[in-house]
Amino acid sequence: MAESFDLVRMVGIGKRYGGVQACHEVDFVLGAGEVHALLGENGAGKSTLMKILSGDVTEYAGSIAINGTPVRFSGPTDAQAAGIAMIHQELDLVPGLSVADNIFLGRELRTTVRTVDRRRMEREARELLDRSGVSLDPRRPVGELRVGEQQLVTIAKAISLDARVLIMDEPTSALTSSEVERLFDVIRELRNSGVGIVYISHRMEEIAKVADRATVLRNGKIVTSFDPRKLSTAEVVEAMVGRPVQTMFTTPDSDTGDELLRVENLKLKARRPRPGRRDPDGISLTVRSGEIVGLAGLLGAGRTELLETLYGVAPGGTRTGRILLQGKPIQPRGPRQALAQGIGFVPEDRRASGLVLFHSILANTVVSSLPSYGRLGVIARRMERAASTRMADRLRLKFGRLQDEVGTLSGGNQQKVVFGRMLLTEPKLLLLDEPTRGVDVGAKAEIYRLLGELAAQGLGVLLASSELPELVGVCDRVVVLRDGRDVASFSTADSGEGELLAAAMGQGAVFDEVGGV
Amino acid sequence: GTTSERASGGASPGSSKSCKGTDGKYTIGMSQANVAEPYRQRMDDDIKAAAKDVPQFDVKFADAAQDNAKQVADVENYITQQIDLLIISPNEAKPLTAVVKKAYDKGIPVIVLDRKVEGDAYTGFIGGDNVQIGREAGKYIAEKLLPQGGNVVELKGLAGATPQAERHEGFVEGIKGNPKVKVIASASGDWLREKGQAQMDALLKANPKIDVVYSHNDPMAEGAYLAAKAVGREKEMKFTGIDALPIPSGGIKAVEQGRLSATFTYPTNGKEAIAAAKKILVECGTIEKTQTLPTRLIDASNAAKIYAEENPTG
Amino acid sequence: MTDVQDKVVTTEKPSVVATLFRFQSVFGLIAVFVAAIIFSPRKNGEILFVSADNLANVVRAVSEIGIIAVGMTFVILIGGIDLSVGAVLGLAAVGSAVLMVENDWGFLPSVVLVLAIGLVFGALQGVATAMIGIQSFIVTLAGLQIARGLARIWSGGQGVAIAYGDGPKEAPTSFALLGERTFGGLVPIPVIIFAVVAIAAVVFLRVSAFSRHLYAVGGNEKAARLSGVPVVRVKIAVFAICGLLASLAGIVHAVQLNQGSPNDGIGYELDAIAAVVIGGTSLAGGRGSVAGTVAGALLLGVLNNILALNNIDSNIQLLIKGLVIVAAAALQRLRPTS
Amino acid sequence: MTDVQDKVVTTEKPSVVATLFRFQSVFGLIAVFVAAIIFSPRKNGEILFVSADNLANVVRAVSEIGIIAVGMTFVILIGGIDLSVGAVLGLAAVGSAVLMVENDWGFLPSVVLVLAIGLVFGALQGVATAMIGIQSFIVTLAGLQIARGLARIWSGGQGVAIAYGDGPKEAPTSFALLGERTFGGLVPIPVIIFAVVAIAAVVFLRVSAFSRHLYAVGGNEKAARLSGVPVVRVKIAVFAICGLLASLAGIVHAVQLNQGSPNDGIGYELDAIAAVVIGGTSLAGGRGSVAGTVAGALLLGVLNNILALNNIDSNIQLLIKGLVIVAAAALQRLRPTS
Ligand SMILES: Nc1ncnc2c1ncn2[C@@H]1O[C@H](COP(=O)(O)OP(=O)(O)OP(=O)(O)O)[C@@H](O)[C@H]1O
Ligand SMILES: Nc1ncnc2c1ncn2[C@@H]1O[C@H](COP(=O)(O)OP(=O)(O)OP(=O)(O)O)[C@@H](O)[C@H]1O
Ligand SMILES: [Mg+2]
Ligand SMILES: [Mg+2]
Repeated sequence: MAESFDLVRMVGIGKRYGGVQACHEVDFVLGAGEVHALLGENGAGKSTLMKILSGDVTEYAGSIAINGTPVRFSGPTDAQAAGIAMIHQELDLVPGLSVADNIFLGRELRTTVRTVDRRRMEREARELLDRSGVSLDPRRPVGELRVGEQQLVTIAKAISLDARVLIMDEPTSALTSSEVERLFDVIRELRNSGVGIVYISHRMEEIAKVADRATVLRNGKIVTSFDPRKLSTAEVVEAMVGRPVQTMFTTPDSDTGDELLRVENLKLKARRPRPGRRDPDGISLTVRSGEIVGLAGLLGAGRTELLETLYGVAPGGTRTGRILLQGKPIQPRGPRQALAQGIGFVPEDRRASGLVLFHSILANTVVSSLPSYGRLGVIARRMERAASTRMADRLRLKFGRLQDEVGTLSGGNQQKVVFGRMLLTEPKLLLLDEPTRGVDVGAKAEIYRLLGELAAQGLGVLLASSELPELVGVCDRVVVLRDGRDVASFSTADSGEGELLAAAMGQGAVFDEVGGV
Repeated sequence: GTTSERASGGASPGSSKSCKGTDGKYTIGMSQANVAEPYRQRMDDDIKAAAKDVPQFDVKFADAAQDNAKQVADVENYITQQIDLLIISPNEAKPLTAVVKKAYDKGIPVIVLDRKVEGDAYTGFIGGDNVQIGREAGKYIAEKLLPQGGNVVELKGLAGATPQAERHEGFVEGIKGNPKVKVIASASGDWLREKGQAQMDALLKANPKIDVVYSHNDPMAEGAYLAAKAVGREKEMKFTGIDALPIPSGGIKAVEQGRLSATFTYPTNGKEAIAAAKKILVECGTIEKTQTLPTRLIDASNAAKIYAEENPTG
Repeated sequence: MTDVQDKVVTTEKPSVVATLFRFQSVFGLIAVFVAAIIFSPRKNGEILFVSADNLANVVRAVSEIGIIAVGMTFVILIGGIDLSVGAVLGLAAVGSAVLMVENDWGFLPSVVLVLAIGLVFGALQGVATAMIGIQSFIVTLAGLQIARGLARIWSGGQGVAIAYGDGPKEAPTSFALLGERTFGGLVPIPVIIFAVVAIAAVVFLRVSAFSRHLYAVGGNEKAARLSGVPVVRVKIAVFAICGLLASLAGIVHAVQLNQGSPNDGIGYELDAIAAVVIGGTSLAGGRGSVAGTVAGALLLGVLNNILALNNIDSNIQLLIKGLVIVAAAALQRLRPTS
Repeated sequence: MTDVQDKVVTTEKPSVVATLFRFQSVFGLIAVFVAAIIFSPRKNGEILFVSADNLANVVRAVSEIGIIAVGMTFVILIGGIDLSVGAVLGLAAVGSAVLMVENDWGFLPSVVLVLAIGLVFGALQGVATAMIGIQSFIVTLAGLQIARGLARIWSGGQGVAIAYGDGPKEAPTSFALLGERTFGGLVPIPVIIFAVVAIAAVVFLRVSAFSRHLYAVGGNEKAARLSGVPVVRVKIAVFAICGLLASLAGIVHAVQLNQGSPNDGIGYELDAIAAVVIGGTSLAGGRGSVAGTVAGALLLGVLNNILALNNIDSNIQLLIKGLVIVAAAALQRLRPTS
């Protein structure tokens, strides 16, 4: 490892948002050739601190020095000029522009006559993407890409900046393990060439793998700094949360009941196929009441599309095969019908598809269950508040007042609001798509605990996740999808992450067309 | 306009009440329907110019922008301001009748210009006669331009506007005398120059032989001329308009410069309105209930002379 | 329209400032009102602007725009826009006149049919927006032309005068009542209709489940749909309500002007939108209030009135009104937000 | 408003269907064109609609709206809207006439000043939108009134006639050339101006870095800012371009009609927006093309022409135009996207 000197030195950084102290007296040092993990619960101030460093947030207290020179950026462009690049947590890409245009946005490559050199941009974009391990056509519009693919584009974009300091704010939240491995290779390469990297993630297992040093933030203050390779995950988690977290994953006993959902050879042929979409192409599986069934697969395996099809929000087309709910065949037509039948759905992207960020916590929690709080279309405010308060207590939601805008909550707490909304509809079957993306370990543990509780009460859960430890830890059974087909089914009691991954990648997997138990 | 069944509303505002003689100071409110029409803008300008010569008068202007409701509000605001006399050029008759009566009943003398309101709750009306103008235009075309007969196209004003209907009606009467004059097509140019041009583009295309274009106003006639000129056919036909505004972009100049064969004055009555106001307020006299001003034919022979007469300063 | 938006407000303690800003459209109104008093012409010591019948005139003059603007608020709250309201007003004015005068229909059937036409017209625009997915700007731009064309055809192109009486070709005198004044000849009935509509809308938005759906659709349509909100139905209903209210305004218009003309209401859509936006409703949808819209409409009414009372030249009026609209909108931007 | 666009091509396997849909605004145009041929009146066996001079007329008639619509496309691409273009056209028409006729300025200084006025007016609206953050709908609604007021004041309320010659109170004959026809008297100069503007815009959007920034601002403003795109500058520039083009259209208007009137261009903004949207540009910003806009403008022009050639009643014309606009917009929705 290269000799460390203070590539970045942040001293006494403070930032307030109204009544929230996002950062307080934070000192942070990053050396060249160092991978520095930044840890902390949702809302701890990690992103804020890094937005200050990358010139996104320009009003703050304290001082920053790069290589010993004090700097004060007036915008992201300044920071980029000083060699600082950031991969933002929320994927900030322009949907209408191509991958190549997005990568070079703001610093387009020019020809000798100052026009945009499209061909060179495309070539260089392809090289960058290859380097981060995806083969994407650089001419495709970003709006058509999957969340995970978009994340890879943002990574390629950040790498292309040839920065001395690279900030990665949850770069892997939508990636599966094979893409994560490729990313780590890139990170190691960059580290060896002397780049300083800040790595933010809620996936504890990744920290020990890539980070040289880790700093933990809690409530905007630094609590500790350590060498992650010397601490166990449990100790790291305790440092973050401030108390020991006993069981990360619930180990539900397979005390399952009757068959709740049965999917038989489900196929969807979209009327207007969209490139990159992987509609179900022969999926069979079952979920019993009280059972949590996982959906595993690589990026683009078709997990999201399966859940969307079951909830009735997939694009129009011809559906073949059978879907039975409690033994009766159903034709999913849309959210209203699904909710009426007792099927709830928590979408993958809570900001885009889950919440009205500028509406209150209250309004967001009750929107799916409004008719139950009054009659004749008039809402009884007391009932509504009571229901919302009940749900907030049950989920241990961290919030100020129910009238606060949901957008001011931390990511994990926002996720709980979407979750709680579905619970208020009292579903029999919950379809969860990456429900813990970007959620901190403490909140994850609570969500798992809650899933366990609900399952014990007879709820069935179909849980799509890219995090193998989560699938293995939380589910009773995991169905592996590949290319829109179910290719394997494991009981978590006797299989591990390795086998899941192998099946997902199609290496020596057991071919089990029937799926079911 | 029609006359309503209602009995005339009480005593007419005595000139005795509003008249304070030569020593008085008078605020006159002029409620204009829409200054976006050149004719009505000229009416305002004429009133302004005429009022300059009456030192006792202070004239205020309001523009209703073609909205009846706005014009009602304008008149109400004048009532609130307790003006001494109201001049109104109504956007439409019926909607303004009630508020004009309200002003009149409050003792404010009312001079109605161009378009009548219903009933007789006003002091005097001064206007032109659109049917008469249409008739004159028809006769001119039938007798002077096309004594041997020929094909006429008619460019109408905005569908639904009263002058449009009347200028059409009069025209039909006017050409009756010469059965060889045929109206082969008509189109609506909404009073606008560019609309007249666009409609004429199509009419020229669809009709290989056109002898005269009868346009309900000068701007549309000018537009039609431009359209014909664009395809090199402006010499094949004659153009007539109506309004004859004595302004540089008006019809008199167009006749003088040879683009239009003739146009017919539609008097703005601005001068006459101020004269009437002076009679009522300053001279404590009475005015005729209805004063209809005749139209005048403007052709190459008299255009320059009349333009100069109407614009004494420039 | 993605012009900057106020995304997230921190609300730990709702400061006095924040509370003030919640009502800032009312403050704009008060500011203009005070300015109106100061700049009002006086006659014999009386401030003309605040005289009872002038104030009654001000409110009467805004009642039609106000009624339309309430419906427009709904449409804008779901992130749409309705450019057809002025034309629908014209259609309804023509309809009232033709049915009662030319067809000798009674008061009730005429009014019901006219309201139903507005409702259906609005609903059809809602269908085109919600089900076919055409942007409402375009749907209602086309709707504007269609409604205007229908009004012209129905009326024969001419304004249809309304005379009252029991004879043939006369409208029932009960209809004339809508144009009268009450409470000692001071409060025009149109003002009362506007007030009733506004209060009903405020209460409706406060207590109904439907209103939650409406705000949700405007806030994040995708999220609303996934949450089980009947998005299509909400949209259709909102456009239908807006059409209904435009129709109601058309009836009020006809009775106030004693005629129904196919050219009634030209350009009213822009006034209504201005009232809504000055009232603090975001064109991006999802936030705003009817109370703000009412304040916005009154602000515009007071402004028009004071400019007219001072006989400001109509061209200068255009400049002043443009600047005040920008200033009022800029005031909205002063909210304490990120 | 999530229509996906022809800006970027999907290249996994560009299916025939996808390729067809890329050009669907052109297909709408072709459909209307074919319909026009079918319904065209004939004289002596000649199909009047397709005669050379009729087609030249069609294009000449849309050239002003077309020039404006190109600028409008830019504004809509960044997620804004510009309602002031019609009024700016009027202001520019008045300006050209007053400067050259009343002030006896030369051709070049007049044109330069008029274009500069449009540019500055647009830029100021851009400043209000980008720097104060007022929604562009409101800024330009106010701008409309202000420009109209200025035009009225500048012209004294009346149209200013343009006579050509070398004497005083006459415009230079060089100016008249702009209204002429060339290529054997067939192609009007305004058409050539429109074509040059459109081609320049298409090329500009294709090759310039600025165009990437423009799409980015409209597609995801925050992403654009974080990538170092000068968002404020882009917005101001776009409104300035739109004002400049509206001004240019005003000059063309004045020369075609031999006068500059303060009432020129009323309602043109809606025609221009219709052309843009029919051309497939999303009002939500970030997606669309100038080529589509040109097709949209021509579609509207052909439609107007064929209705006029057939002497369709003007009220029925309103209905037909409304329905065709909806149909053309609905066609946009058929694309294979969500
Ligand atoms: N724009 C903003 N306006 C108001 N409050 C904000 C804003 N951005 C962040 N905050 C608040 O600042 C605090 C720190 O937020 P930050 O995004 O830095 O947390 P984080 O550590 O990145 O959390 P996560 O792990 O969920 O990403 C939170 O309480 C958050 O609500
Ligand atoms: N071409 C496309 N255009 C628009 N949206 C698309 C397209 N392809 C995929 N999507 C959307 O992307 C989402 C699926 O991508 P997602 O990011 O969920 O993939 P993933 O979770 O990595 O893989 P999986 O398919 O296994 O869930 C869905 O919401 C789908 O509607
Ligand atoms: Mg964060
Ligand atoms: Mg997924």
